[in-house]
Amino acid sequence: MIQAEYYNIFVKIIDQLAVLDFLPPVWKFILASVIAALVFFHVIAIFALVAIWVERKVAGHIQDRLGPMETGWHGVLQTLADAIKLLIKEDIIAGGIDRRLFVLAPVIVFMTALAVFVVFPVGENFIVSDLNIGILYIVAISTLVVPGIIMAGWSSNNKWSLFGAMRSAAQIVSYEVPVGLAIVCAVMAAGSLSMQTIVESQAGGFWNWFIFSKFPFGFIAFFIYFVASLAEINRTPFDLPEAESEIVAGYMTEYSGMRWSFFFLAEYGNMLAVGAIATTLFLGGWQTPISLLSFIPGPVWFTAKTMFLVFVHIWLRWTLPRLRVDQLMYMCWKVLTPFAFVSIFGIGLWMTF
Amino acid sequence: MIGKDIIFIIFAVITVGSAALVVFSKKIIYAAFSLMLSLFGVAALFVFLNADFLAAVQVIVYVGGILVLILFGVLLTVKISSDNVISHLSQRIWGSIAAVGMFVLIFIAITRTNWTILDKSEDVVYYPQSEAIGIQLLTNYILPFEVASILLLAALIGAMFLVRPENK
Amino acid sequence: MALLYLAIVIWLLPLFAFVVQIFFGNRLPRKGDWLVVGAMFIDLILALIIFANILIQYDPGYRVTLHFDWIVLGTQNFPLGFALDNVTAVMLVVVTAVSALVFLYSIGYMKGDPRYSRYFAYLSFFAFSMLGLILFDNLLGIYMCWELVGLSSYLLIGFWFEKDSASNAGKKAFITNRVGDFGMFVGMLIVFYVTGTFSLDGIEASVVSGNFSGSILTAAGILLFVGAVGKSAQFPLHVWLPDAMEGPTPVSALIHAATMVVAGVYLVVRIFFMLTPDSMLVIAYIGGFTALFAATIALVQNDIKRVLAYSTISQIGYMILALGTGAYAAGLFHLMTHAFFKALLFLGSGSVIHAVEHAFRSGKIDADPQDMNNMGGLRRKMPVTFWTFIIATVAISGVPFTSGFLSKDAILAGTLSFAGTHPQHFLLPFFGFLAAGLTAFYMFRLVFKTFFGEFSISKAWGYVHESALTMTIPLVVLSILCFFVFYSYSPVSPDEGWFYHLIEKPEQAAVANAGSAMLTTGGEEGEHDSSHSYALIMSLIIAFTGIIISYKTYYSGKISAVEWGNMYPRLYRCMFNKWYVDEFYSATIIRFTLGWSAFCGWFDDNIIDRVVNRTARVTVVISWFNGKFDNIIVDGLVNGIANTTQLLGWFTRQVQTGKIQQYLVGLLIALVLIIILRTM
Amino acid sequence: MITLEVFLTIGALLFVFGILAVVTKRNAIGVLMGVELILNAANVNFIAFSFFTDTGIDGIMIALFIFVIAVAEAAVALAIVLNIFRNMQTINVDEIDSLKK
Repeated sequence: MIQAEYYNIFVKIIDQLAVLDFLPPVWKFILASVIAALVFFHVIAIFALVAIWVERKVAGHIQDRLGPMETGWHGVLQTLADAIKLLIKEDIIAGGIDRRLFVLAPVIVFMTALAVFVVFPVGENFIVSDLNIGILYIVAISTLVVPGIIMAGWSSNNKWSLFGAMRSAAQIVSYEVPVGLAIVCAVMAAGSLSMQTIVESQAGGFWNWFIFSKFPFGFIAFFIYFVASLAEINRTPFDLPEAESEIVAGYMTEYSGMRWSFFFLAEYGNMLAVGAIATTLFLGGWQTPISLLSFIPGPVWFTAKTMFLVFVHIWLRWTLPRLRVDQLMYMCWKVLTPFAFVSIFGIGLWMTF
Repeated sequence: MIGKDIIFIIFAVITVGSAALVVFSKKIIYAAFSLMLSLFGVAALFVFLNADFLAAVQVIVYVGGILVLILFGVLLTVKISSDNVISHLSQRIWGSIAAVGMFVLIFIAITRTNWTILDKSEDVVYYPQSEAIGIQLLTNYILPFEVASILLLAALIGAMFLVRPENK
Repeated sequence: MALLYLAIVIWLLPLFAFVVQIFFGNRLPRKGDWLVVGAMFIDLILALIIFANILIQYDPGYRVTLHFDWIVLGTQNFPLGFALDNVTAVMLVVVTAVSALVFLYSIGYMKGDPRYSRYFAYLSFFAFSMLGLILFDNLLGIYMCWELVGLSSYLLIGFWFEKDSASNAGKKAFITNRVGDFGMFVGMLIVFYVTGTFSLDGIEASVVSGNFSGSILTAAGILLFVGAVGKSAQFPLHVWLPDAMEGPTPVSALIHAATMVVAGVYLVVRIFFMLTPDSMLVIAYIGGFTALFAATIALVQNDIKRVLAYSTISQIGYMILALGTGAYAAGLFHLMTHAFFKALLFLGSGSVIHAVEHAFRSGKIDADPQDMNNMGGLRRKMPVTFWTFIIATVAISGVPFTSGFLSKDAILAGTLSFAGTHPQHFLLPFFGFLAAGLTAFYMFRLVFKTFFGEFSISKAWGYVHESALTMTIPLVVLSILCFFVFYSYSPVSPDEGWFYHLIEKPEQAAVANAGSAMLTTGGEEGEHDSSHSYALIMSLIIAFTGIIISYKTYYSGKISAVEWGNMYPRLYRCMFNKWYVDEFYSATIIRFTLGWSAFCGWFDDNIIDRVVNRTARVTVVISWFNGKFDNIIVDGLVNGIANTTQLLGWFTRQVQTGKIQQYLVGLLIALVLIIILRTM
Repeated sequence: MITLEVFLTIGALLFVFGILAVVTKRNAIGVLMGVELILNAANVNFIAFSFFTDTGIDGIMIALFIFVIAVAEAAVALAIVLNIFRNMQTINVDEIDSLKK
């Protein structure tokens, strides 16, 4: 297989298990892929459990109240209780709904959130598959979410859902432009599309991270990526597609129970993914900020940086008001995109001279 | 290597099967989503041909771009309970005759031609293509590259001109 | 190498200031003048650092270059490159110093102008273009900056475009320059055709190797010089410069006296290595003639700025003359000294005009503030302006202990020694010496008419006052630079100074290859022989003669200028009307163009239209016959056929449904059938 | 199994289905989908040739340019479809027969 050339930590682990020697390599590969998928599914699920609790607590404290306090110590079990409630809820499919697409939509949306985890360089030797087109793969996979959302919105046979889906699709497609341009900045600076190479080219201290090393263009690119990625995953202040006060809950209106929780998981998976991408591209991935701290292993740094960015997401959600549609488009085309071009130009000059 | 063949056959069947669904589905929205699957399958086939960069671009451009455009077109022009999209019977019969005839001809051409094929033994060295593509784009293909960018600009302006509101 | 990068920083800083200024100028505090002026002063400091390094190294052969590919079209590569050598370093200091002072002066001069910020943006843009012109060591780069300089000059001349005369002057400057630029462009094409490169090093290599020689080299040299003629306002393309005085006075000082107009001289310096004896002669004669020609016009003008403009033309003629006779260093030296004292003269005149205009406006008097007849006695009200002006006048007149004396003397010595080796060219030193005397005369005429005597309109006298500090500081600084000590230890000879040590005459391979003894012994070497002392004494005599006559005429009144004018009325009128060059152009070129278009119009109206009308008449007659034939014979036939066709068409029309899909199916089936039939 | 002929056959099938979609769909957008399938068939062939024969990277480059053309075509075609919809209130190609006149 093509992937055999690439370093794959799960394949390596399975190769070392003598019990499985009877399997031909391809089956080992498939087994490794299944295990990887399961692992990351659980990573997302557990992250969502924790992040929802954190989000509620942070929201509470920002608004000067306590947040969930009843279930468990300081409400730690609250999300778990909610999750169990969602799992055992009745699966409602309303009349007039296009059943096939309605069922398929959450699967596609969640799949895209899961599939990007394949190329995240968690640590120096910890990556499922270091594709040589890594970052392009992420961009490609994350575009698949748009048909999924349109599918959900259309199949619900509900005008609020359709509006939400159209808004969401327009927003994601528009903001792909600044996201792509900001990614190009990092790719130019690293000279490679591979995630692991991008991280390795930022080695040697925090001043080599692209956010600082190509000052100020790296910082502009990071800022553009961060803002635009917020819009791409429909987080506040860009959460127009699911603006409760305007169009109920957007494309998720008709969903409930398990299917709704898939959308929800996808949202938290995307938060994690976006934070991880920003960490990889601009914050040096698993690299230590100063060599003094190099005894701390790479995965810890990676997780810490990602979690910090996720915390900023949550922080912003409870700080900023929602934008109007025209402000959203103005932001994308007249602010972020021109500045992204400026920073591409600047980094190009930097790399040339 | 049988495993690789199995995966290949799965993707080939997905590609061709959903292309067939594009043609035969009654609802235009199903056709659109089948098209998505077919395009995705083509991208997977590109991976088998050592064109992984192109596979990613295929997904970005077709699924993220063209398909979304088509979906928007569908949503903007067709009512949700859309009517039958298949044309008259005679048109279908004559069309099928033409298409089958074309396929038979092409298939005969494929099997009869004596292709000169490079030696593709099992241990082909795969190398990243993105760099080679970039170099080609800025050297041998610089003129087509520029022309393509002008074409895109022209198409952009043309499309905007076509859909702008009539009343000033 | 570090110095060269510094030089590139110098080049780019004004561009940065320009970009910021043009977009955000009006929103900055003080409308952004501090940004532009500050950038220029930083430039000046950087240029001085470079210059200090050059002085420390004290190496005549110093030269660093930086080359990079600019455009690659297939196999044809167009590289660009920068070079830093002693000439460049000196030019950098001259340009940045004059620019910085003029920028500072402009703050006071342009105060309250409605387009204040744009003015500074243009100034910055000009500085960027001029510095680029200096730094490129590539004809293509020089040409680009050449045009940019022309553009910024156009913008600044026509800065007060509400005035018809200003916008016309801008257009005139642009069009006249275009004539010269066309010559330069053709010259560049010749160079590129023969050598395949625009790089000066590459051209030099092929001149040295002898691949590029003979009459085509002469032609290329002269054509490139035509560009210099246009930009440096040499005869016969000098007509734009006096009109360019419609621009703001600081602009005149910066662009039309000190920097841009000497770009032509700089270009000749840059291409000096490829000049053949013949092209050098052309250059020398044009320069010499212009020096004298412009000086005669300056004698009788009354507009203070026009006198200075003609004086500029004349002085640039000197530089060109020096280069043409092979006195390479002398020409460059005069370029530098002239830049400072001519900028000072212009700024001083600007100060005067500013004060007089203010006085006239306050006194509600409608009079031309630039006319010297309306001035007089200003030395009592404007002491700083007066004393600095006097220093510059003394310098330009070639009085000892000034920079002008050093450089002018060197040029005259060069021409004299040239004529010594080539007696048939005796006219060249004659032009030079005569023009020197005239210069002294008209400059002191200007001073006497402006600063001495009584103010002509006493009603406004009370409003005259000295200019603001931002305007007087540059005057003082520039006047200090007019003294000889900055250039040489000896007040009589520049040989002692750093300048002659650093500026080395380039090898003239073409002259050597020509195998002729001509010109090879002229110029530099000659200055060491006796011609130097002759020139010194003669120029002293001539300068003082000019000054004394001027004194007698315009101060003590012993000689009446009016009488002189009446004695030779025709000569006076010729000189006053600038030898009718403008009139000559409008009588010949412009008249011809207008006449030709009028003729074309007439031809169109009368001949072509008549032919067309006649043809139409003939056609009408023929068609009448035709119509009869058509109606009776052809129609009968046609109707018969048509009916048949209609019947057939009714059948075939059933196929055309207007549905593309059906057409497509038909097309495909036909394609399949054709392939089957062909391969069966 | 993975041979040039297989890829060419897949390409031919995609092409034929594209042709079928173009000639049998009543909906203009369906026709557009058929066109996309045809372009993809061409791409599959180009890349298969680029991989199996000694033409180097040229097939991939041409495929890239086909992407560009496909994008331009889709944008303009959809604009035309929307315009037709606005003018005729239908995008049913059976009813759009102004070509007849």
